[in-house]
Amino acid sequence: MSLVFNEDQLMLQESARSFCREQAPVAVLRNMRDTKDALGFPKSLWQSMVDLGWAGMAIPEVYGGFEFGYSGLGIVLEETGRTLVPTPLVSTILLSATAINLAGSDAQKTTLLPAIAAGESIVAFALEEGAFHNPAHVSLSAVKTAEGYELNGVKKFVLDAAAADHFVVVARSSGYAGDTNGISLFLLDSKTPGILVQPLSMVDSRSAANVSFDKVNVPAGALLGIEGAGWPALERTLDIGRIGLSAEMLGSIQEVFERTVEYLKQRTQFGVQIGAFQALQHRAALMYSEIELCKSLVRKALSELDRGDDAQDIPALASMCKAKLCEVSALISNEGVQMHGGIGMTDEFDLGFFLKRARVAQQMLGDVLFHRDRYASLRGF
Amino acid sequence: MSLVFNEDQLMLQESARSFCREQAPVAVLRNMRDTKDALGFPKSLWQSMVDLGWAGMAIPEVYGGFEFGYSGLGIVLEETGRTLVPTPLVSTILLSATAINLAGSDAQKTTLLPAIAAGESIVAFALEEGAFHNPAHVSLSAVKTAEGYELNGVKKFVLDAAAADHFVVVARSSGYAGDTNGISLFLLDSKTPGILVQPLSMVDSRSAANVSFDKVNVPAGALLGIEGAGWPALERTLDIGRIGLSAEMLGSIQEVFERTVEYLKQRTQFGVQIGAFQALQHRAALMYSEIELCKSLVRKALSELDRGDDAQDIPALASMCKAKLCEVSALISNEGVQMHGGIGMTDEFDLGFFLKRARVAQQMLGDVLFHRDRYASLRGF
Amino acid sequence: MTDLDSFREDTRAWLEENCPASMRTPAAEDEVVWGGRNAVYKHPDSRIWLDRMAAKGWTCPTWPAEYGGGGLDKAQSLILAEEMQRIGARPPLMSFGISMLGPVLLEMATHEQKLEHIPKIVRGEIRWCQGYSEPGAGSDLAGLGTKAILDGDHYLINGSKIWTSYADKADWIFCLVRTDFEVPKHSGISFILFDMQTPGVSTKPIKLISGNSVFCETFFDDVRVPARNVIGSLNDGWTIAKRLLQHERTMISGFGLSSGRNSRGGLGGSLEQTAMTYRGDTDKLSDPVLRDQIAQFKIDSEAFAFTSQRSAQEAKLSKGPNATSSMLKNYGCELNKRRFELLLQAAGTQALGWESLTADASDFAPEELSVAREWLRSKGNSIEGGTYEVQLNVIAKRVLGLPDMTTMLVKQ
Amino acid sequence: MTDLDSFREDTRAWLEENCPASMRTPAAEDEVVWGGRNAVYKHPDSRIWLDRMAAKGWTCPTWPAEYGGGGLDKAQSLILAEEMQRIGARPPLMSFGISMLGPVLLEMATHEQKLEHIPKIVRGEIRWCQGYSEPGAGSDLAGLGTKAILDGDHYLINGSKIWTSYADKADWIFCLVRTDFEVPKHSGISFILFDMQTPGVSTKPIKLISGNSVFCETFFDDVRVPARNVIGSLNDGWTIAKRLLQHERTMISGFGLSSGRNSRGGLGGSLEQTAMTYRGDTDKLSDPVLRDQIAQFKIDSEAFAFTSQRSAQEAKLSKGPNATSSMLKNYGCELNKRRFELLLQAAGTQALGWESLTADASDFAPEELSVAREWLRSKGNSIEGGTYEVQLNVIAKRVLGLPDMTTMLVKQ
Repeated sequence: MSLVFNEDQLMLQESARSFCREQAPVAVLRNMRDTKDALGFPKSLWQSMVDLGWAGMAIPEVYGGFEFGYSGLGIVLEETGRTLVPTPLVSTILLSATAINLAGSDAQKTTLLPAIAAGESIVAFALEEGAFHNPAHVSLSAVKTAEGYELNGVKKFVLDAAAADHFVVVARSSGYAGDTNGISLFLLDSKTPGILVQPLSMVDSRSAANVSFDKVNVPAGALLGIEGAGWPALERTLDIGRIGLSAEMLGSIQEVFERTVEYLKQRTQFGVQIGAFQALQHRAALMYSEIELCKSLVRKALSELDRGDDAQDIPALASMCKAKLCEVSALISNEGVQMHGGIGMTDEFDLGFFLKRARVAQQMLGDVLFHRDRYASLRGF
Repeated sequence: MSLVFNEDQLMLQESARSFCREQAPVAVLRNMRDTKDALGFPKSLWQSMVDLGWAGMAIPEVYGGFEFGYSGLGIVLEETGRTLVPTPLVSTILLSATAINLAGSDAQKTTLLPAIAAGESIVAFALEEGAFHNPAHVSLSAVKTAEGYELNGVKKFVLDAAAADHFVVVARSSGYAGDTNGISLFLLDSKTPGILVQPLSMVDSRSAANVSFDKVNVPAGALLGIEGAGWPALERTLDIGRIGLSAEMLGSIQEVFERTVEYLKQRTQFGVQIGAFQALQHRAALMYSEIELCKSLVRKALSELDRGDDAQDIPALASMCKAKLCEVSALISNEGVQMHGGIGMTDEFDLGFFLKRARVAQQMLGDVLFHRDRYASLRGF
Repeated sequence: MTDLDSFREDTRAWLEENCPASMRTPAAEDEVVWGGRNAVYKHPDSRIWLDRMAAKGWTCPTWPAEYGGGGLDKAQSLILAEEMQRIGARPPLMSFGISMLGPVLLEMATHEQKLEHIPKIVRGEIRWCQGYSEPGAGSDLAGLGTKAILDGDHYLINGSKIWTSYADKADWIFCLVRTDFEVPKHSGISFILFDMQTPGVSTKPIKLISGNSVFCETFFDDVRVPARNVIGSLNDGWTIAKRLLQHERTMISGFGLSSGRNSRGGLGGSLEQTAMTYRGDTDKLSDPVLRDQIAQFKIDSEAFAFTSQRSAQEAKLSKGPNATSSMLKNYGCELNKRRFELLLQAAGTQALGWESLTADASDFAPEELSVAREWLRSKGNSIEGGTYEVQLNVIAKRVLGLPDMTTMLVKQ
Repeated sequence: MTDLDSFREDTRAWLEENCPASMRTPAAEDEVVWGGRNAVYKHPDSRIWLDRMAAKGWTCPTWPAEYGGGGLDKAQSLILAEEMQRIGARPPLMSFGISMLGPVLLEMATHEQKLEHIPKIVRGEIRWCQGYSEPGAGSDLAGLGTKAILDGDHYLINGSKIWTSYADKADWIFCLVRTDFEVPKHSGISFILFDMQTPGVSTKPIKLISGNSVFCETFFDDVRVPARNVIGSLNDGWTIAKRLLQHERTMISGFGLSSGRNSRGGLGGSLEQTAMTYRGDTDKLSDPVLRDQIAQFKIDSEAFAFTSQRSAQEAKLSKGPNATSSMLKNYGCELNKRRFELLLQAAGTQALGWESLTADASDFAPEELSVAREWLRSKGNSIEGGTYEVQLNVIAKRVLGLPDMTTMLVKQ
């Protein structure tokens, strides 16, 4: 299996990089923050990305996608990570579209996937209920009614909820928090009565919300997959999300590292470029080494995903990616600020945005300890 | 409470240092190893130390000791750590004498403590039963008989067993491995029938043995303290052992560090002293900082021990010492070899002895993970 | 009864009578009294408390009574501190005048200079800021370019400073300026004091990644300062600057000292309590690896506190700050940074809020928000007051005696 | 059926017929075949296996058939490796001739030189050692002082080398010597080959902290070597040396590659299995913090293996070793060191034995003893073949393009 990009992939990388540098530099996120934009991403910018095919990259052709594969989507995510572009790529494309594609009926797919690929629909993924990623620990209840189900409970930290026209909701139809049995997925209109979206202001200036479900009645057709058996699709969805998020983190990490190395070459102190100081050189060399490992993991996981039904070891690869990327993301974001000195501490400089985003991305979909623990279990120890 | 040495302590440090440098350099341990000495320490050397009062330093005056306090004993241990002197200080003085003093009857104390202080008796401490320190996990059984007790079981990694005339044995008189209730201490003659000492060859070239007890019958008077209630005395004994061992480790750490800094100043490469290379400088500075913390912990714990009945927080201090010293000992022993380059890898050079001793000392009486876990429990989390 | 016993008795009685009950609780961040011409007393009692303490000179207990200080000896000042701690009394005044400038003035200034400045520091009448770093200079402090040119009995000062803490709120500045341009860079620097209201002085706050702006850029445009405001010998300012940096390091290393305590960090309880609370644990923290990391952190914090004690004891024996100040500064800062990283892990996404959008803080509690802000702020600890890297250089060279490659380079 | 398919079929059949059953198991350390004049074949079948493979040139599958190699292309050699792996066949021959000298000779030597040396490497007839480091030189390889002075058609060589692996068992040496004393140190070095039986060559094993002696000091006292034994241009040996060091790094980084596998490290099972066995655990390792550390180690090992693959794929695209070799060498070595430290933790005091004193190894099992020895040996990984520090310098300067302070110094 190839871990280096082919011609097509190199072209995609090149075009995504130019697009992000030119159309979506860090200034875009800064502006969203400073204007306290409610949506969370610039609509026209997202439409341009949709026009480039980014929304449909991993959606099957029959549902309006382009089937360019997860490697392609990963390349795009890496580039958006380099300039911290706020997009619904994680919420809608990586998580919700994947869940619909894996678990949905043909009708559900036909209704939503083409709309997603065309940029007409934003679907938020409502999973977490506490301050830590804990997918089996769902307790939002789905109780069967005459017409369908009634949902009651609260979801926290739901990405892009403000912009969403639909939600994928992870609910419990039987059993107790912690059980993997009894988890059901629902796909519902965000305007369904009883849903209250309470926006959050997070350090990374991306859009998230707490969403409460108070006697929310949905028809039987809102069920995504089989009642009580949502776990396998949820797990795979999350693994794809973790790998994609790792790709985004990889982009941010590389950007911070490259900016830092550049700064080491330019900045002089005591009459020499600070990059000539061996202690900084060695720290830079160690960071470089760790980043090379991150690259390999992300590429390996993405290309494994693209083998479709032959894909192997996805859960372990996803946990390896997320664990390692969390670790290196913490390292690089801290070293980036430290090596830049005072200027890195100023809001005027972009570095702080990367530091803030790093910690949110580290928590999202499981932190380093969660994934090392999961990896150890998957490897039988 | 003073964390700096007073005049008396400085004099003791000075005299202990000269003695070890002159009478007991690393060459002594090397010679023990190369001649495969069965006893584990040079008898005449030990007698010289006894003559200096080292054996009686922490033994009450009424039992023939000098009551110079644990700070004094710690100073001596630190200096023996600097040249890796093989002595029964840990086995006999720190552990066995302490246990006898804490738990023994007046008769037991009168019989053995003066003999220990005079260098006439070596008492080994038989505790461990597996490859990891686990003091509550005792299963060597002590069953009551008409005349006293019968002991059955195996003790591993017993220090100075070959030279010992007596053993303190940690046994289980009721309950199960893991219970702190039901642990009893015994003090018995090493010649008691049924005891088999099987010497071990360890990487640190110090004396240790596996000792099996096969239907070993001891009189009721061999019981040290109250049957089944040995845990508190055992815990305090071990904590004193851990603090004293930390002092020894502190000496070794400082010695390796100082030799390494000296080497950095002497060795030239590419036309400059390698100590001028900033990456090595920073690593040395970080090591220095960690060693300063180690010093403070060890001194704090030793002087707290010397407050006798007023002593506070000893268990936590013991675990802090051992945890931190294990961590820093690993760091310094590895960096010492790395910074010395090829010469550090040769047996002819002393550094390897420190590396080997470091790992054995790290395991002894609980490794870093054991003590961080214990510390967290003691601090209520 | 010894003299000290009776001093303790008197002090206790005086505090009992004079320390308002409201001043016996920890001060919220916005209640801290910094003094100065535009002093803010959010709590009215804090003014009373300051005035009473200042009248006795107890804002600066060990400074000479001649200059308004308390005139206490070491033992007495310890008793005062203990007695204040006993009732939980707040420090009446926080100021760079007390922690940094004052000790240096007492050591290096003339009698007249002391008479002019010290009493106002003691009474909190003048708030000081520090003009050291310059844009582009960073760790290379001695490479400063702010010029002071003698013009009669005044200096004409031109240039700019950066990272001046609270320059926009300060009344006076203590400042490093270049007074000789012909000599090696460390040799031509002078240490000078002037009023921030002097024409030509302007300030501009710097917004930090934490959203706060405690630092400023400060600009000097033909600022006229009396020549008698130079402290110490002309062109010998570097000596004073180094002395003052030692005091600053000692102050900053205090971050680490308090980082082991339970009361800091925004979230009510200790680090381990926070981790347990957010996980719903009661006896034992359920994440064993985080538990190990917190244990390691706390052990280091306790060991660091013992080391600070030991260092203070050693300094007392040898008189004056000792070689460990660089090590303490660095370790303290790293501990503080570690603490906040662990707090983020302890509280998960709840520690990643930027502001509350709800009236009842049902999204993020104020303590949670302050964790995020203080976490970001903590990243500066290892940059300000001599960077992490510079401190390691100092340890390597001054403490360990390793050879200096930069000197070899500069010699080129 | 494609050509490659039929090649695979033929290869499989040939191996089936020619690889003795005993050669389809992992070789114990003392069963590895190093070849040479005094070759030791502890297992008699290993000689048969070597001869058969050498006859086909498959000890060096991709080397030209003209010099005795297998003449296979990349794809074919991959198939051969896969087919050997499929049946668990041992490598028939280990040698520095194959892994280090051969590739350089093929690239830089004359036809005559290749004809003289390559076939003997392929057949394992000559065992080679490497004469690079010198006492006192360490990382400063180019500062070497061994002299070669031309005397007619011979060089007269005087000096000494250190860290020569297996010099006491080797037949020939490839050696760096100084042939020009008037030029900067990198410029006057030549790369020369000679027989270790030449009069004036002597060796002395160095005992290591692990108790083993794989390295020697090697002394040259008026050793006469034919001038035609110089490889490449006279005084241009540094170019060859650097090339060869890249091959060495690639070989050493293999330590890390195998460190993720289950079969290495002395104790039968994997690292995690060992930790569980010694604790009596069945499903899950009971020490959660050690479990986390092992997970971190294994993730890094797997990521490292993917990185080696990716680097090989990139090298294939760009032809020739690439910039990552320093990084792979270092990371691989650090992984190996971490692995052994974790093994010590996994097995506690049972991994700290030096030798067994009992007939039945009831004190320490042989696997336990080998953990301790290999742990000690692993400390050398980051010293040999270019130290950890030198590799980081190389990454910083060559890969990241950071400026070189030592050059500034040397320019003085």
